[in-house]
Amino acid sequence: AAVAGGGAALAAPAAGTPDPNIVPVPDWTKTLGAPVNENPYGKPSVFEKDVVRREVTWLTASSQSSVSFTPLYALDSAITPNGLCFVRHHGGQAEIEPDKYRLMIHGLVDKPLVFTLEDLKRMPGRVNRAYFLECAANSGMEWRGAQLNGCQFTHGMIHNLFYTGVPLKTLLDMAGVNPKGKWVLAEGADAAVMTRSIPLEKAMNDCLVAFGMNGEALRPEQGYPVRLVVPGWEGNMWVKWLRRLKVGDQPWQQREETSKYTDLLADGRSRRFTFVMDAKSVVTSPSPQAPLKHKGPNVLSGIAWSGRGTISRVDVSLDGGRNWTTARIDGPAMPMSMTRFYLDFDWAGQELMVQSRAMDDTGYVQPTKQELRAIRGTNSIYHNNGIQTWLVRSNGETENVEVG
Amino acid sequence: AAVAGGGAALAAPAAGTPDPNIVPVPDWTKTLGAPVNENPYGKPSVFEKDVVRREVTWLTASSQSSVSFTPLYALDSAITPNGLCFVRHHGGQAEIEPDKYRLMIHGLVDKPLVFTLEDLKRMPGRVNRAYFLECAANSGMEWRGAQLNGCQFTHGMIHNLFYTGVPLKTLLDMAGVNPKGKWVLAEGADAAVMTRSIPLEKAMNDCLVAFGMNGEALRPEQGYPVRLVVPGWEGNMWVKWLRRLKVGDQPWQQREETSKYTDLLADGRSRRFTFVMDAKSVVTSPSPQAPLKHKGPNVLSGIAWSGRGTISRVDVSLDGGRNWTTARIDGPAMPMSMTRFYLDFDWAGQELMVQSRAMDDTGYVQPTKQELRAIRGTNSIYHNNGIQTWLVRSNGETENVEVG
Amino acid sequence: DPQPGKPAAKSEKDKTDKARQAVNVAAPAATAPAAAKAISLGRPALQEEIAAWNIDVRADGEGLPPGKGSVKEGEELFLQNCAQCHGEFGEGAGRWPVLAGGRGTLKSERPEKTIGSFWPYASTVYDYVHRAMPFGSNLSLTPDQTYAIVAYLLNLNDLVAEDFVLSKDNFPKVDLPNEANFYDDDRETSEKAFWKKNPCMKDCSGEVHVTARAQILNVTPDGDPPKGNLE
Amino acid sequence: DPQPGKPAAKSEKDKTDKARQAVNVAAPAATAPAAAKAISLGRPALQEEIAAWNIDVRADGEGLPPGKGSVKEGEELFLQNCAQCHGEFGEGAGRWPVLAGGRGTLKSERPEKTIGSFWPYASTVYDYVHRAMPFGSNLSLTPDQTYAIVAYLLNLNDLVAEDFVLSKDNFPKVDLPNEANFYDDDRETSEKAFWKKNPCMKDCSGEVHVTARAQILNVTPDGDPPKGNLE
Ligand code: HEC
Ligand code: HEC
Ligand SMILES: [Ca+2]
Ligand SMILES: [Ca+2]
Ligand SMILES: [Ca+2]
Ligand SMILES: [Ca+2]
Ligand SMILES: [Ca+2]
Ligand SMILES: [Ca+2]
Ligand SMILES: [Co+2]
Ligand SMILES: [Co+2]
Repeated sequence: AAVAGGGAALAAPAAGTPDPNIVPVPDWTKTLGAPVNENPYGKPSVFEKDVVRREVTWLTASSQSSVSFTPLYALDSAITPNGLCFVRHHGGQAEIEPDKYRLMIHGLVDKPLVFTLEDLKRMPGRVNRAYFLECAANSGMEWRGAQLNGCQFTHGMIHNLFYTGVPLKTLLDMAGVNPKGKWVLAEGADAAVMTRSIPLEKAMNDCLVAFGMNGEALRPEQGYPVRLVVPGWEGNMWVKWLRRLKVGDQPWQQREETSKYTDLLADGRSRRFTFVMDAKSVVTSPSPQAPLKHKGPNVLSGIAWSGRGTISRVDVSLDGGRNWTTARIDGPAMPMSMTRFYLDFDWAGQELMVQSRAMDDTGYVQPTKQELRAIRGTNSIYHNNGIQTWLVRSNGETENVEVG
Repeated sequence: AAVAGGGAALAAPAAGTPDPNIVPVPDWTKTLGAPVNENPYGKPSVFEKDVVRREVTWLTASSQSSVSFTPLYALDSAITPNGLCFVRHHGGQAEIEPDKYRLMIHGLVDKPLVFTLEDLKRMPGRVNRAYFLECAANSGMEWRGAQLNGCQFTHGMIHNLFYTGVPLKTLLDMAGVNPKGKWVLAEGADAAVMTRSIPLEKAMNDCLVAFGMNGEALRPEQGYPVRLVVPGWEGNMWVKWLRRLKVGDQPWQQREETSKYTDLLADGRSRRFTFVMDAKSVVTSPSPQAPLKHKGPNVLSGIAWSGRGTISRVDVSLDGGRNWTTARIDGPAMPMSMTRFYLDFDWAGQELMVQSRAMDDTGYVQPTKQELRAIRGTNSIYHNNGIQTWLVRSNGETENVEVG
Repeated sequence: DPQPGKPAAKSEKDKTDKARQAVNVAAPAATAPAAAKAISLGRPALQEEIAAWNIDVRADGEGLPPGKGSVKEGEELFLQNCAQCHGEFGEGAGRWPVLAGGRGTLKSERPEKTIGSFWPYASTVYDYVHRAMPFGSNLSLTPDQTYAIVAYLLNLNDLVAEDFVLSKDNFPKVDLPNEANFYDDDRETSEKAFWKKNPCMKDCSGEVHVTARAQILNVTPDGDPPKGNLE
Repeated sequence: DPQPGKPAAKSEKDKTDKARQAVNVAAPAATAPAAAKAISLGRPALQEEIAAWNIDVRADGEGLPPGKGSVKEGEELFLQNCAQCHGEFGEGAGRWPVLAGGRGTLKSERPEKTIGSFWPYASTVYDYVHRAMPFGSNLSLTPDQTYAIVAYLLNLNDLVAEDFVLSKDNFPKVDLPNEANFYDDDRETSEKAFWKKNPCMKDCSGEVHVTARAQILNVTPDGDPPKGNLE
């Protein structure tokens, strides 16, 4: 990568030679452009066509049980645009006609019920809430060492949206939960018939049955017409195409809470029901897909989140964790919602080892990868929230590394 | 429209006849769906294909100087999804290569400057802020009486986004504003070479030079790569494809602040520089494009906003303004940002005259159309923030009416 | 305080500051860097570059280039470049804008707002015609051509004689008749009634009747989705 | 207070409530209606409808349908329906999942997590195979077929003999070897060290060196945009 010297992105044109993008006046200022309704539903600029979700095809045997990652390196703000939310399916994308959608509640309840989509949309108490959804396997490929060269792949199984929906509590109260009820099984209508056991307490607390994201209907790949929202907890529990909720007195020990989403430790034992996503952060720019291009002023941009509450502080290190500076947190910091942070810095062209460290309002501090491995070993797959290091070379190229 | 009686959207199936959408299990639960990366950039469900921007072709002679409206009736939350933000062009959509983009600052400044897009993205102090953008002509067709049958057309020249950008003050400070400087001319690079004069005080206060919306790059129709953000003020001032900022000691009296965007009153005189958008609200559902379909529980949903500050309260009337109930305000109420409100109500099938009335934290109360007309007459075109009435008939059909 | 634009309490100074009357007074952006002048980004603009883009013309004539043009020349140019949309006499073809006439209609039911009847400054005609017209070929007129077309438009509006020649020099003398009828936003005083302490909540009016219905007009586009990129 | 999920102060009761150990304790949603039971939406679910969707099987055997199947029958069914992906002996073809073997590897560098080596409950095999397999034809196996396939998978994992017949009745007796090695989330105690008062800010370590580099592996997809709907 060629790095421009000095502060100016564009050197002043040679004396007396005006910039050809200013003189003469560009064509787009002299020619009528496209009409107002060329795209009744809009799409990004053609110049942004590489800002897309990407699959790592060697990860899985089938693209219908796979993942496509959010291009975090190209995004800003704390909101993820609907077109770029990462996608994880286990049996492909169910395509459900909204009029044929049904949600069933049964098990340890007084009155088993069936709801239509219209029923949900007519339910008193509709809310809108911003929450992050992170797959528990996010950064899972990095347990044994730096592996994928780009935050789209190392951290791109997260998105942050405003959800429109109804508190799950409302529906459970309508069915009347039996005092013996302690867990809820949530089940999807896709070909994986995805299931997860959720503690009743969480279900009654802040879970939502959601039909909207960022103002419009849920996208098909996010569970159209209805998904479960389980704030702060691992993404696999946010069952898409939600068809069934069953109340029981114990967890179901489903495949996604036994074979998967249990955390194998170095001693051969495994943690189960590790629901909450710990505080975590990553610098999205600079990063391998967003290298530094200029000496002088630069904006370091990143995201932080915690399933335990609100991000209270983020520190950034440019020297691999020896020294830290507290970053500027931008915008409203909402609980269990992604938070954007910035550090404005001047770059003289020296090598950088960029890290970020998130803290939440419970006092939790994002650990280093070494600290994590010391407790968990390297076989956990899930819940890798260790501090990420990007090595910025003097030519601006940026690489996923580990330091010690 | 057929209205389902009683509370249930779906009558319980005849005794012993299970719902055909439950028994047998639907195909989408037994057949693998589309792979995870079918759409590297996602799009809405095929079942939502009528949720699009719409043009009113008789409004203007050319679709390159026209408007396409946000389908508010189908949206929820306070955020507008990027694909559905209303579009207003005066010379079509400029298509600017980001590498060729230039921003010039000159006039009464110490150092006239030219910035590239990279310069702006490297600028210290990047922020993300949610603001509504309302065209001053929103509801302009309704001055003389109810005219268009749907909130997409009566109120659809508004959207609300998180903008990523740099405070305009940062750039002006770099250029060094001369003490005589009192106004800033903002100019676009489109074929309308759109211009507006902005008081320096506003420019130095909260305006942003924005390159992102809802997390991704600005959409082409919103000014890619750079637009001006002028919080709380009329949308025409939020110059798209921003190419030039000039500091001067008086306003420029450009066509968009003389021939247009001045408010003709009944006495033949006209107000000018009516920048701020007064508090306003509208019920988005029920509304003509979102009629009532069921008796029993229903959710009334609407939006409120004020260019003067934060929405503090919204009242709803179901009887044409005789009696009011305070609605439930949802989510974070941010200044100069759209706010969602709800009223859960039971409908017995009687005729309703639905209204909403917004209040902001300056104490401003949204006026009735009669109150507005008493002061301004009916020739103002702009700034029609009068209380909207929807007539819901006993068959659920909903119509744009006026009452007295 | 991370919330933008919170309205601050109003001081006396604010109230007397005319330019601020319509301004949503807010705390200065806390995020702007302290020593902003030290940021080494951007580069000096060259005079030639400024000249290429610096096209705005102000009401006091600032920005007008040297040049001149007569009503006669303007007529010819207008017929060639403008009349197909705006009509031979500025009366507007179809739904394209009307540019002349309309004097005395501003208080009527259907005001006709033209350069002659409504616009406050002739400078705006020069600025806008050069900037944005002809629609489809904007920025194509020379200064002399623009002076001539503006002269013709003034003549069409009965504001100058047929032998008038407009130039940078006599431009300041051209006044438009409606200029005095514009005044700065005064909503905070003229509409003070809209700041109400306790809006009525119960039995606020007598019986309410429908007085106007949009359906009768039947001008709303139908519900079919427009053709587009989703198909 | 419109903010969701604010963590509340921890009470003694909370601390002793096992199920809540990993729960982000939050104030009850203020928005839930007071008299929720009165909402007249939805309708009673019919028993037949519940039966059609109520397919989950629990570790204690709840949910198992009547039926049975032998290892022998299972072998045949597995070879027909499963082996093309999972291998004749559950060893996995290509990158498809491995289902058998791996005993004693859990503490190794490359653990092989199979039904025999890792899964805590046999009920999960029944539930999942019926629910989600064969991939592409899920929900197509009868109870007897499913019992048979589960029996075969247990046999492949050396957990039952070749003449074993699995049924609703003997299912509770089937224990998997790794069951005891699972325990509930204990991060709040075992990782208490991550709650730090004052993380180090200055001179926190000696010299720092790069110890691992992703580039060497070269397994990252290239930067080209995937083919898709934007072209
Ligand atoms: C192809 C049609 C077309 C042609 C040719 C055309 N115009 Fe226009 N004119 C328009 C449109 C459309 C607008 C309104 C543009 C907008 O505001 O979006 C307009 C607006 C104007 C206005 C402002 C009207 C107002 O009330 O604010 C003036 C003045 C004007 N044109 C003058 C001219 C002149 C002079 C020419 C020729 C040199 C010209 N036009 C050629 C279509 C045309
Ligand atoms: C076309 C390929 C294919 C066929 C045929 C197939 N499977 Fe699978 N199997 C998969 C895939 C892919 C997964 C992982 C699915 C996921 O989690 O997204 C899987 C997962 C499993 C698992 C869980 C593995 C684990 O470690 O969690 C079991 C058990 C299983 N299959 C058994 C079977 C049985 C029994 C059959 C036949 C009745 C079968 N499979 C047929 C592809 C296949
Ligand atoms: Ca790009
Ligand atoms: Ca629809
Ligand atoms: Ca042109
Ligand atoms: Ca004058
Ligand atoms: Ca199938
Ligand atoms: Ca057992
Ligand atoms: Co977990
Ligand atoms: Co105005």
